[in-house]
Amino acid sequence: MKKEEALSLYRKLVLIRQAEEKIRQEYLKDEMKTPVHLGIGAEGISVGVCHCLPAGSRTFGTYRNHALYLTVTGDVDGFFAELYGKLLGPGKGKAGSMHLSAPECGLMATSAVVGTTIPVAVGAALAEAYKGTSGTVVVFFGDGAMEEGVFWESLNFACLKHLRVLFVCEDNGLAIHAHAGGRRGFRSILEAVAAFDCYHAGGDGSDVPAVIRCTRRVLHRMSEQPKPAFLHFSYLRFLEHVGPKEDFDVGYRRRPSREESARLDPVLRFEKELLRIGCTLDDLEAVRTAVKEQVRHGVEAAQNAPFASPMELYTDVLA
Amino acid sequence: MKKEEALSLYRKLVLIRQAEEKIRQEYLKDEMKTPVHLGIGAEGISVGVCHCLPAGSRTFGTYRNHALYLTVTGDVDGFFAELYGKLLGPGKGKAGSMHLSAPECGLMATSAVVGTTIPVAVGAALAEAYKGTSGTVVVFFGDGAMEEGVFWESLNFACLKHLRVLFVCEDNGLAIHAHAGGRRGFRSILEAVAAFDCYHAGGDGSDVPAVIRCTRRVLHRMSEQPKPAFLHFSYLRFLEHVGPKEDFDVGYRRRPSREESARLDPVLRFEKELLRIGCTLDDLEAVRTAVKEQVRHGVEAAQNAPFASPMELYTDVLA
Amino acid sequence: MKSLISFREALNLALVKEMESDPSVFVFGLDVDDHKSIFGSTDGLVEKFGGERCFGTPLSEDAMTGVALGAAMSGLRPIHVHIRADFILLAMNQIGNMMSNLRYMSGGKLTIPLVVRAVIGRGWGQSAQHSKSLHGVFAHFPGLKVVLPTTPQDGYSLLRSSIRDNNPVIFLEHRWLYDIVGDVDDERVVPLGQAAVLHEGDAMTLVCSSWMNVEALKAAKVLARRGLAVEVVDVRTVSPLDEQTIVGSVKKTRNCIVADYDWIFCGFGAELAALISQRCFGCLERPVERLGFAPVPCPTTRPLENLFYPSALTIIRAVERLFGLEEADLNGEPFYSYEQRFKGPF
Amino acid sequence: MKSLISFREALNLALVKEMESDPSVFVFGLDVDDHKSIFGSTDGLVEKFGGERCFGTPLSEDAMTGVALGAAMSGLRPIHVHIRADFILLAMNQIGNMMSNLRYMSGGKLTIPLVVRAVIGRGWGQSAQHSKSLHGVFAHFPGLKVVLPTTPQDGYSLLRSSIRDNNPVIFLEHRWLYDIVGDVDDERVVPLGQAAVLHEGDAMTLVCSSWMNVEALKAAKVLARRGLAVEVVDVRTVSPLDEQTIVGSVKKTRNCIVADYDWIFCGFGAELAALISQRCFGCLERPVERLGFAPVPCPTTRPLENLFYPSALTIIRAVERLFGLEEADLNGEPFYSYEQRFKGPF
Ligand SMILES: Cc1ncc(C[n+]2csc(CCOP(=O)(O)OP(=O)(O)O)c2C)c(N)n1
Ligand SMILES: Cc1ncc(C[n+]2csc(CCOP(=O)(O)OP(=O)(O)O)c2C)c(N)n1
Ligand SMILES: [Mg+2]
Ligand SMILES: [Mg+2]
Repeated sequence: MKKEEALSLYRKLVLIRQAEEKIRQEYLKDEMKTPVHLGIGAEGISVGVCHCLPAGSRTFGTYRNHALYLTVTGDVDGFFAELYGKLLGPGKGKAGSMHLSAPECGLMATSAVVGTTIPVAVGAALAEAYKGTSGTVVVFFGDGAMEEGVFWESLNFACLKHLRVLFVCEDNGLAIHAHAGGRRGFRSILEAVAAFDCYHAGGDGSDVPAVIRCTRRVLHRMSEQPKPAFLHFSYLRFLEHVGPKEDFDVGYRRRPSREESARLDPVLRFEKELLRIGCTLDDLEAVRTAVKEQVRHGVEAAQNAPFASPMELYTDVLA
Repeated sequence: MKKEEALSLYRKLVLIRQAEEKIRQEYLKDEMKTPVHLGIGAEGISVGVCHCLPAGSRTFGTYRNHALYLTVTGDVDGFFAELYGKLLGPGKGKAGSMHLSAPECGLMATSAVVGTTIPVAVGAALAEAYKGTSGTVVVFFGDGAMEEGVFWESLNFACLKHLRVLFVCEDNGLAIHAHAGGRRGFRSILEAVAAFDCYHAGGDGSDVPAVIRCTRRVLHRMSEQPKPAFLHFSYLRFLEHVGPKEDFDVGYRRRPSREESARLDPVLRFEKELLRIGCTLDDLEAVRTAVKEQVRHGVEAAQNAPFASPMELYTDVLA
Repeated sequence: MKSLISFREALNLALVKEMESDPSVFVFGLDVDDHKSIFGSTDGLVEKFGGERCFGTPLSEDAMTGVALGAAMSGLRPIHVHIRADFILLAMNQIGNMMSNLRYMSGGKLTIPLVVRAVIGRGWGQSAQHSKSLHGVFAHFPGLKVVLPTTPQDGYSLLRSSIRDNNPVIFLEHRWLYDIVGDVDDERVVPLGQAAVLHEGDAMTLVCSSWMNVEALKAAKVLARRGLAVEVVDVRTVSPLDEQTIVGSVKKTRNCIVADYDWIFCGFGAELAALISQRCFGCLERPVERLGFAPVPCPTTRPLENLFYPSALTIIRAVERLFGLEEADLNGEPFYSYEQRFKGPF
Repeated sequence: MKSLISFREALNLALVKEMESDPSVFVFGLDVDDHKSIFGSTDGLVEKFGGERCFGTPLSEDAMTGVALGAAMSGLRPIHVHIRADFILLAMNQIGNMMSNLRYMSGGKLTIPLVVRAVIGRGWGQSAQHSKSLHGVFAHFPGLKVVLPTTPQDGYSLLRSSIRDNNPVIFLEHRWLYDIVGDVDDERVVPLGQAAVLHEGDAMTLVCSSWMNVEALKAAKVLARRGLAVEVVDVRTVSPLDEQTIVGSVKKTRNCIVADYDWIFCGFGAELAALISQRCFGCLERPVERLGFAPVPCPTTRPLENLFYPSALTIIRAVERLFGLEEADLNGEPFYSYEQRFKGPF
């Protein structure tokens, strides 16, 4: 990976991380009146996968969508405006954290009901095939979503129709506080989908270069013979399911060791990679400083921005 | 197989076949005002599977349930009474052909919405585990039901909980007129479920002894280590999806050859087996004659039976 | 061009016209492409427009509804077909949590032009699982439109309007209407949101949905012979609802029976009765009466099924009761009969 | 025994009592067994009764609802819990096509004693996908019972009655009620199907569901200061509905506002208004007024959310409007405020 490319990836990772760390700081002031599902630990997956996508690709996600939104849009101001419920947010404050979208950037929808954007993404991929365009559609979802029937229905249909859709499973082994072992009646995720007519791959979602290699490989195969692909990336959810805090001490899981934390932190890990390919500590510091200012500005602007007027309650229902 | 056992199986097969052939004769008189999904060609699966079940087992099925109902209950009079919409039917005429049940015989429910009894059967199996009883629960469903998300949710949960439930897929390769190839995004049914933590087996559903062997094998394994089992049996649907007629000439599939028909007719095929193990043509004829009288009686009794009184409209809604 | 065609042909014609004029329109769903073609309504579409624009699907109502939504968000105009409205219960999550909300949550950026067609109504012993209408349930969710055509002309015109509408539209077709024949002017546009007065009268307004209009028209004829002129108002669109036409009629007649093709409790009939009671308060000579399904699951056997569904006779008896009239002897009156026209197996 | 406990504790106590007295009662659903224990309502059940009688599940609402049904048909009394009623839309097929019908289709042979518990109501920016009530939708299907408790006593007593009921019961709990504290007599039985008069008055009846009762009681206090005595009737059970208590109150007060915690159109509010308009025809001084959610998806941002939900203030203004009174100056009036009591993140 070239330095420039790597630094631009780093910038995205840092932006997401700092934005979410800022939320952690600000959240307890009770001004962001929206549930926040933070993705600290998961940033590498959105950043890595989206890095590989051809222009014009479209994405779908879940309520745990901050990383995806910031990766795809880079729109810090809009992001915070929505979290603060302000008119200038992408959903005018109607959406909140769980429903961020930016159709103009290809981020079509995210949803707070688990699994629900999966078939919608497949429909978007069907539209590409229908129109004879060859845009790629990507849908990100948690491991828990695979337990919903709609996942299997969607996978089946996409495979049947050879659609150009990437199913990206962000596997933290948890659904809220429930471990995978208490939810899965199958041996492993990749084995469970193995009989479906799509490409399969997976790896460590904390390792950005690995995510990129893996995604590139399946995208290449998809371009040779269109078929869906199923990507499985594991990661550690560093924080509680929803909210700004850690929760290693409440009893359902143990705190990772220092080494584990370092290995599973996609930002720290990518910093090592950056240094390995010749970036300097100053390079990294420069990125962090620039992002910090961006985030500070976003929060401040959002805090000072106006709410939607009462009449906005009634708009945007029907076209 | 002993002669006696074989003849009792034969009696069931013949009962189902003759009952359905009788429906075919009578149906166009428009007195049975209920949609009939005939199972001619499928009899071997219900008869074979149910033959292996320990006493106290419970079953669930679909709208294509005549074979199952007659196998489990032997109740010809109730069967026809329900088809004619009469009070003495198991559902007082409220159920009709698509919803036959006989909880007192363990046939808990059948349903006209595809896939819907699958989770209910799993719930019944959960109840066995909960109560510490070890009854087996069997759910019969068509191949189309596997496309419904609820199948996967149910399979996953049953495997997770190691429930004693038998999933029996009656695969005629058709969902109404849609062929499997236009509906399945996976390689084969048994491969698609292979990663789930259950026993898997399958075979030719037209071959009763084979169905029995296969079922016995998985039941044996289930008794050694409780887990669900998935059984896959293929068969030929000789008639149209719903209604009394053949439909090989309407264009979506070809008529089977004489040899295919003979091979895929579970009754004819089992007759050969009977002769092989020493039954005489007279033995078979005797069964057929007795059954014929039973069916004639059932139809006549049903035709002459009373309908439910108007007040019955309002009963049985709430307990 | 005007022609005398059946409701099923009218639906088919609407599909053909829209598919001809707009390549983004396509039809999909279980069995839309087989030789039975959803009781004939999708007949010939595969031949005319190819398998990409008319195709069957796996049995996956939930995902297929999401697929329709995703395609609609991508600039297409999908028409997703269910041979029975009951099966839409499998897709309520996509409908009530996604389809109805995504535009709002995107701050108006997403547009969702799609139609969910489904068949409702009696058939051949349809039973509790093949007999729901659900229009009140759908209409309860802001963000959806709900249409119930009655005449072949409305079947045609409202389906075209629904396809052209830029919102999710649930379009419910009564099975018995399929065989009804009527004049259809293929240039006639009927916008969503307008009720129609099918029969004029000044004694009583019957506000009806779907098949209940057919029964009401028959009742109107019978009652006319006794000098009672009842007005039949076909709501046509449940949401948005044409309050003005409905309220206008009731203000004129000062009497109202709501005859909805659904269960009464918490249904569309309740909405109509509540609305009319409020808006016509002081004008009403007597309370608004509601007719609908019996408050039980639909039984299969014909004698009970006949009691389950309201009919022209139910309406006539209700009118007589409300006006304190003696029950007319209607033996020998030729009511719409199922028996002669409709056969099994479905 | 009487004690002063919160609604969440009351629910928990009801579960404990029923699980103690009947080994066939069990609780399952997503997150019932974790440390957050459905906002505390399932707290301690695993410890007390073991993981077989209180367990989490995969994310599979449709199948888990079928599992509850199958277990109920097998002689158990499952309680299936959803942390949000919105997710039940995934299970509407099992609810509306199976659970509500199986007894009928079996000719009365099957009995289906189960409870579906779900949380409704405002939280911390719950949005369009975490804010539905759906009680009118459920109540529309014959064969289901629907319960919406308001007070801790009713949370306790009605949950016990629901568990003991031999039918499928949908039991909906408002999120804000969880923190409300009240006297609970653990021997008090409240059967399903009885409304309660929470506050007596003769000027106007407010018929309310769930949280709207809290708002109505506040409104009643404020209005009392102006000499207006409004009666607050808590429906408690949507289906079966206690028509007698409701109608009796309105006949007395001759004025009625229906304040339902749901959308108005085709909802339970419509049923109440239709019913009252019919049964109290001639007694009403003015039309029945309906209050409920704004006819839009629920927005996330607080200022719009405050407009989306009806409140004590909405009720007061409606009463003033109906009686032609001037708007009281309510600045400084301490209304129930969210801001001080409820925090994120959920
Ligand atoms: C259909 C549905 N059921 C339940 C919930 C409640 N819920 C919210 S997040 C969640 C866990 C989902 O886990 P997973 O898909 O792995 O995503 P993660 O939160 O781990 O990113 C649950 C159960 C929901 N939002 N939607
Ligand atoms: C959920 C649902 N969707 C659609 C239908 C309409 N339908 C009835 S039978 C059937 C085909 C089912 O095929 P399969 O499960 O293979 O059973 P088979 O009829 O072949 O026995 C369909 C689509 C239905 N009854 N239920
Ligand atoms: Mg997870
Ligand atoms: Mg089949």
